Amino acid sequence: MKLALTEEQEMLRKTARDFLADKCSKKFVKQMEESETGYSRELWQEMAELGWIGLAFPGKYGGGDMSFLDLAVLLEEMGRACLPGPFFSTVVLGGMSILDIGSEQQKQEYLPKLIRGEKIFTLALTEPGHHNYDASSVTAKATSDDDNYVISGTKLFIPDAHIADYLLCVVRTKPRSGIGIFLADAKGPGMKYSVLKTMAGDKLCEVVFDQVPVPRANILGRLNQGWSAVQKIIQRAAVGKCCEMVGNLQRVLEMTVDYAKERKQFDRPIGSFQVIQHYCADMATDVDSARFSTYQAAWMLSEGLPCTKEVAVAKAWVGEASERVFALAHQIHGAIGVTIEHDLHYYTRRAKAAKLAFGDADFYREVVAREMGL
Amino acid sequence: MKLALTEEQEMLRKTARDFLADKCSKKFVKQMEESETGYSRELWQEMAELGWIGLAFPGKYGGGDMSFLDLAVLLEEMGRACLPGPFFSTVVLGGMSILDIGSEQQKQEYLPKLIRGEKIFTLALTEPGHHNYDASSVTAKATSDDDNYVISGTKLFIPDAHIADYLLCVVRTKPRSGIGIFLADAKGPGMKYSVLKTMAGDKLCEVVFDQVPVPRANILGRLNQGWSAVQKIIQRAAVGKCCEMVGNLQRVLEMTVDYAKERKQFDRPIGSFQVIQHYCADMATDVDSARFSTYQAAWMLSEGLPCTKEVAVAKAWVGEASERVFALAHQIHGAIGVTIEHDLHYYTRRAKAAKLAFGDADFYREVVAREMGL
Amino acid sequence: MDFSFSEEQNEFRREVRNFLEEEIRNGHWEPTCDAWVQGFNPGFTRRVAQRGWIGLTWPKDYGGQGRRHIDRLILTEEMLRYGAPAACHWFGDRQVGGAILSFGSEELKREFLPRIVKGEAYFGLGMSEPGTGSDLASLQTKAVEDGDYYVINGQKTWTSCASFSEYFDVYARTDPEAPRHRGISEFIVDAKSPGVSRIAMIDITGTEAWNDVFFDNVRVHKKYLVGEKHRGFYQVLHQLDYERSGMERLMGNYPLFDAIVQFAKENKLSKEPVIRNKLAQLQIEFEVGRLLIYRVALVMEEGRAPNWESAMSKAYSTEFEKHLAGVAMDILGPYAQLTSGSKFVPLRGMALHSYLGSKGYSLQAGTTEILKNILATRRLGLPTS
Amino acid sequence: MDFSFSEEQNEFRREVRNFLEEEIRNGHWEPTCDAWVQGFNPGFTRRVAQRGWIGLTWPKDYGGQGRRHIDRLILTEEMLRYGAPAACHWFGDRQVGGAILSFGSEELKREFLPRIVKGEAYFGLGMSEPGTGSDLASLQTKAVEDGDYYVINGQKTWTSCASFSEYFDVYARTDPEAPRHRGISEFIVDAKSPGVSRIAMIDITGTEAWNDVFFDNVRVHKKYLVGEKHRGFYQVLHQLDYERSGMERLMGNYPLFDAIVQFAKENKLSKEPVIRNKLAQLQIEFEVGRLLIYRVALVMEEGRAPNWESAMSKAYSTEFEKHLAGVAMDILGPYAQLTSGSKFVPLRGMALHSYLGSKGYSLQAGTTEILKNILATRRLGLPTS
Repeated sequence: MKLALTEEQEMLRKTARDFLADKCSKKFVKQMEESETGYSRELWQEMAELGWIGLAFPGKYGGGDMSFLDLAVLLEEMGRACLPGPFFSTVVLGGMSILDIGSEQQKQEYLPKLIRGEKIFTLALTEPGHHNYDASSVTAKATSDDDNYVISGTKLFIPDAHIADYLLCVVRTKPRSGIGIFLADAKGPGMKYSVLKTMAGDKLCEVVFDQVPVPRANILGRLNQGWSAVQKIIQRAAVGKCCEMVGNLQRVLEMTVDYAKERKQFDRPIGSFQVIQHYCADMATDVDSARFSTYQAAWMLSEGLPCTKEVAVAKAWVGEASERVFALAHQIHGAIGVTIEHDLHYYTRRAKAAKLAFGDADFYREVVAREMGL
Repeated sequence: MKLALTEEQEMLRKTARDFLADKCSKKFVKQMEESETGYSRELWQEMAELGWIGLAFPGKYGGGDMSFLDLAVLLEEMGRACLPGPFFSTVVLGGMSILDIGSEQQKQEYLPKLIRGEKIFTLALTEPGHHNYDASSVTAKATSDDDNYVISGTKLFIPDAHIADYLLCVVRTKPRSGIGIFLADAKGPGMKYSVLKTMAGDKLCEVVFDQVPVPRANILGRLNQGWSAVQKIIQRAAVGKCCEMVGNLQRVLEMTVDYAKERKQFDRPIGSFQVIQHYCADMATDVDSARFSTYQAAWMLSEGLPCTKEVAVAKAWVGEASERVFALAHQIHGAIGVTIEHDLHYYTRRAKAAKLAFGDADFYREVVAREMGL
Repeated sequence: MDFSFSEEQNEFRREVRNFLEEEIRNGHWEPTCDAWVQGFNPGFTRRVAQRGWIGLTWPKDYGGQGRRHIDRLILTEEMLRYGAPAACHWFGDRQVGGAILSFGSEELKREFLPRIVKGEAYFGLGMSEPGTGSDLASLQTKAVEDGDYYVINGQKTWTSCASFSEYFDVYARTDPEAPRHRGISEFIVDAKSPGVSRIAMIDITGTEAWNDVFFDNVRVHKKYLVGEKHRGFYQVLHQLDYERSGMERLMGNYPLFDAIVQFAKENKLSKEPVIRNKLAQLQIEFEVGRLLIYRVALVMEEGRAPNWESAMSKAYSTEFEKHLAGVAMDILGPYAQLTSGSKFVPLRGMALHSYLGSKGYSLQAGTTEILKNILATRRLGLPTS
Repeated sequence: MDFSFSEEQNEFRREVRNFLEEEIRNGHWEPTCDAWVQGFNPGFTRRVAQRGWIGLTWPKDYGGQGRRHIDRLILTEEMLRYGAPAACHWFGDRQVGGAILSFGSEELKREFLPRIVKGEAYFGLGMSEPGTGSDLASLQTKAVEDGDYYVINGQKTWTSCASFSEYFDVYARTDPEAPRHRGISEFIVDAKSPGVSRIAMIDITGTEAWNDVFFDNVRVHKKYLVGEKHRGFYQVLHQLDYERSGMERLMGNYPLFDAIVQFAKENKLSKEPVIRNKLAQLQIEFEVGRLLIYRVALVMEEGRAPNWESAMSKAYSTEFEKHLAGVAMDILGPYAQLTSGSKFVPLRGMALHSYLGSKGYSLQAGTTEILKNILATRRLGLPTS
């Protein structure tokens, strides 16, 4: 047992932090929130060249041969910087899933382009009326038409679909129990996108599939039996969101403690008031525990160990810890923290969006309950 | 709208506080906890002579012609003093129920004896396996045997049954939907009592009814349709417990604030530390809100207004407010507060027992949900 | 003890409800969270004034109705329940009018009270400054005597409703040598005075929520000094107690409460025990908070200024508002993140607006920390640290 | 980063479990909450010692095993999981032995460590006094030099396990003139020394939980001074960090957790969504707390004394324990109030015992308030007030 990063990971963290401090100012984040695409093509290419996109993929596809745990370190730094763009969609939702369930041929076809930053991927899973991440809420369907399949239905809250080249579509392939995952050409006929307006300024889309043809060769994994693969994808995504949140939280703790040291009221720094001290102590406890539970789950995923419970513990805990941390961060920052002049709101909005994504605390408490045999 | 007590109620409160300060020391409370009967016959007679037992009964039965709201004031003072004994059982559970649903003949027979302190009453409602206060958990049954009924079954957590003269037994009179209330002679044949050992040192009993005969004349209210009367009894009991808890809480707030003013650490009173101040502020908020919600429900009961929601709000809120108040009271008192040398534990134990009685917060949240039309 | 309303009070409540429901039916506005402070609607304010519902408790001499504080509470409770756009008159009605009534000269009362009552004088508050925060006595804006005038220089911030305010209630230092609490005075400043300028600030919800207000050699006639010179700090504490005391602290986002309960019912989510439990808990907290606020009104009814009572009700209520917004977000799930105007946005974006907006509720008009300090020292008599 | 245990560690855990399960099978004792501090069982302590499981991390020179802190954590985790009666050796093993090892003379080490390891020397703590509370430096017990001896006078309180302790680790003032923190020294006092007397105190659970210990002209040879004279306060801070660091802060009432989950399953209560939700939340909090405590062990593994890390894990864990006891009480409903030995009592009264007992967990070994002060100043560098 060892709870510290390796030297290599520390180096990755430092490089990432420096790079993002340079390239991803809050001014840039604001621009991206207000832009149509939500990302910068130049920065995307730079990240590809740094090897970030390919970090956790095998060398034979052009990747860095590093692990999901290494990727977790990078995701934390991206959370710390509030990095906008399709990294999460392309790598965590798209690429890692193809690596997991794609055929060798599919991997050879898609992963190198992905890793080079040439193609953007995303996952089309949730639908209107979505309440929880269960198979029964998938109603978009693929019907067989000789050699090809035809997909119809509406997907909602699909990140970066408007700029994606490929969508991993989760669809119903049999009325009751059959779920399949198809890799659809995002620019093909029959697709309609609308970008939703969101709290975090990220680009979540409605995607309407109107009789979209997809060749049989684009089935990812096992037809009709895709749900267990989807569950794995959700797990990985949930942990990825936790990593981002840990980055959010760590930065907000630092900002808040700094502010408490500097800001004076009644002729003394507010951080010398015992109540403010205890607020900060509570924040630190939540941040550390969020980090440990997140990295435990990331490590287990990375090692290929079964970790349904650990993922659930992490996502349930980190989401609620995040609410507590932000409540206190805002309370300590006072009025300046609820203006857009101050950076705090970037974190508040992103952490909340991450909490809502890929399962909330009640959803994962139910998972834990099942794991406990309740 | 007026949230203060009347002058008459203030006088009652003062008389009660003085009397109990004199007669109900913590030493006395301890003796009663350790005694077999759990009460003092002399004190009981004195309370009868002061008119407390009959306070809220009509003058024509020998009562004081005051209201349930006046009784609430008295119950709060009893909570403040941790008064042991069968007052609650006899008056709130027994007498008020007879007044509510008894026939004129029954009232004339039983209430004067009750009011004079000659007879002790209690309610036999809950049973082993009891989880919630719903009709379906009543399984003890009364079967008709010519002119009389015969009761069989086991009742659990029956307060003061071992010293009672009469039991109001809630029994099943029809397999599905029939519930009846019978007034049984507690000293009659076929009854077995065991006094349970409880946290609060109050006397809760197991009562086994083995073919206990009860004359038809002792049916209280409408046969087979007793459940709505039972619900009213539960409501009144729940509010009565809230009154006691408010008395507990008010006293504990005062004790704790006093302690915080006197106790020094690091050369200053601990009550000058901001964190302790905020704990005390939170306690005061919980105590005031507990009082208002309790008296609102008590007033509505007193006025005969429908108050299912208000009772539920009070019992759910007071129970949880009480947990918070005691957590902080103990934290502020430090180690001395978890010894039996200090008085705090009398309150801790009683308030917790009151919280558990007549429905907990989840039970009443469900009631509120139904009232909201959820 | 009596938890009921009189027949007249019930009748008044019905009257207010009928009025508000008709406003909505007529399409004048729709229920909105925070409308008491962000809903600027001069027409609505005029119609409220026509009914005599501004300055309800003030003496008839000055255009008021001389009615009870409970009546005013009923009025504001219903305004908030329906999310009515009452921001134009809220500050004048709630506190500045009251300050003038308590401390102002007869001349000031005659000049302003009737106009506030008619819905013709909109007020903003000039208390906070960039550095002051909870430490109001540290304010730096200065007012220097110059003949019959004071000349005011400085900056105020977090001024709600400032962009359309016609007057500001300004606190400025009149004696720089005196101990901090003893050299501050209160003025009414016409917003059109030369040297007054404003810059809007956007808050985290995207709303233009406040202004910075700048005073550059603004000349104010001495007759606009409110109360005693140098006594402004004591007057502002009094005013803050009123600012904290109202139902807006509990019901600022009430339209969301209504809407999320309705949403849960319609989507059958209210049948899920965990969600039922949460909504019921909110209802319980709401009903308890309401009693704490009625207590404050009854204190005023007795002729006392509210004090720790409003500290308690405000600290309690702002927590309730945060809790409500948080639960609503949880129930809406991914939909919660959609902003007002987005396709698919539920409840017109009220949950998200309230979730973000409620972060500020426990800061304005006394942070929760200051309020608990007040409770500890003023109510419980604990020693100051 | 690595969240796994090595094969040896897993093997060790299995060995401990097998031992404990056999103990239970043989009827030596049954799992009990708080057994680490209230379960006095010399036979068990002897059997644990025979396996070499006391002083596990200490150097072999003094009878220890020189093993890693993680091994010790595994050991204590399993002891707590099974609610084993380890109170006889707990204090010597956890902290007094460590203090002697860190600060004591070679002679002291030779005299005590091997005996602790053999389960033959039971220790109690003589830190708190009636007036000290969190302000340990205010202690009044005095030790005055007299030739080769110190003469100790004073009273200690809240001494766990005192009724059967054979030695006390006593802190006394050796320089009444020095600043409070600088005139305190640490001594090992034989409980059989003339002038030592004890009075048992009953706690709110009805347990004989602590003793008052009185020192009336107790003569202690100078060789029983631990570490440097007058440096006792710094030594006690060090020791407190160890006292706070262990798994007993999270798992003191673990047998209740096991039992209430089992109870909920057997009674189908675990199918009720609100109860499922609560139990799952407890599990989550438990798993998170466990990581915070493993972090402390890893700090020790690196050769550092735990510091704010144990302040964090202890403050967190005692809240967990209270939460667990509260949920268990809620689930048991009216049955929760039955005391151990009553007819119908569920789970052998563990819920009630823990509910009442857990009120003290956040007070002993540093109140939660002190721990948060430590976190704020030592970890976050906030200025002391």
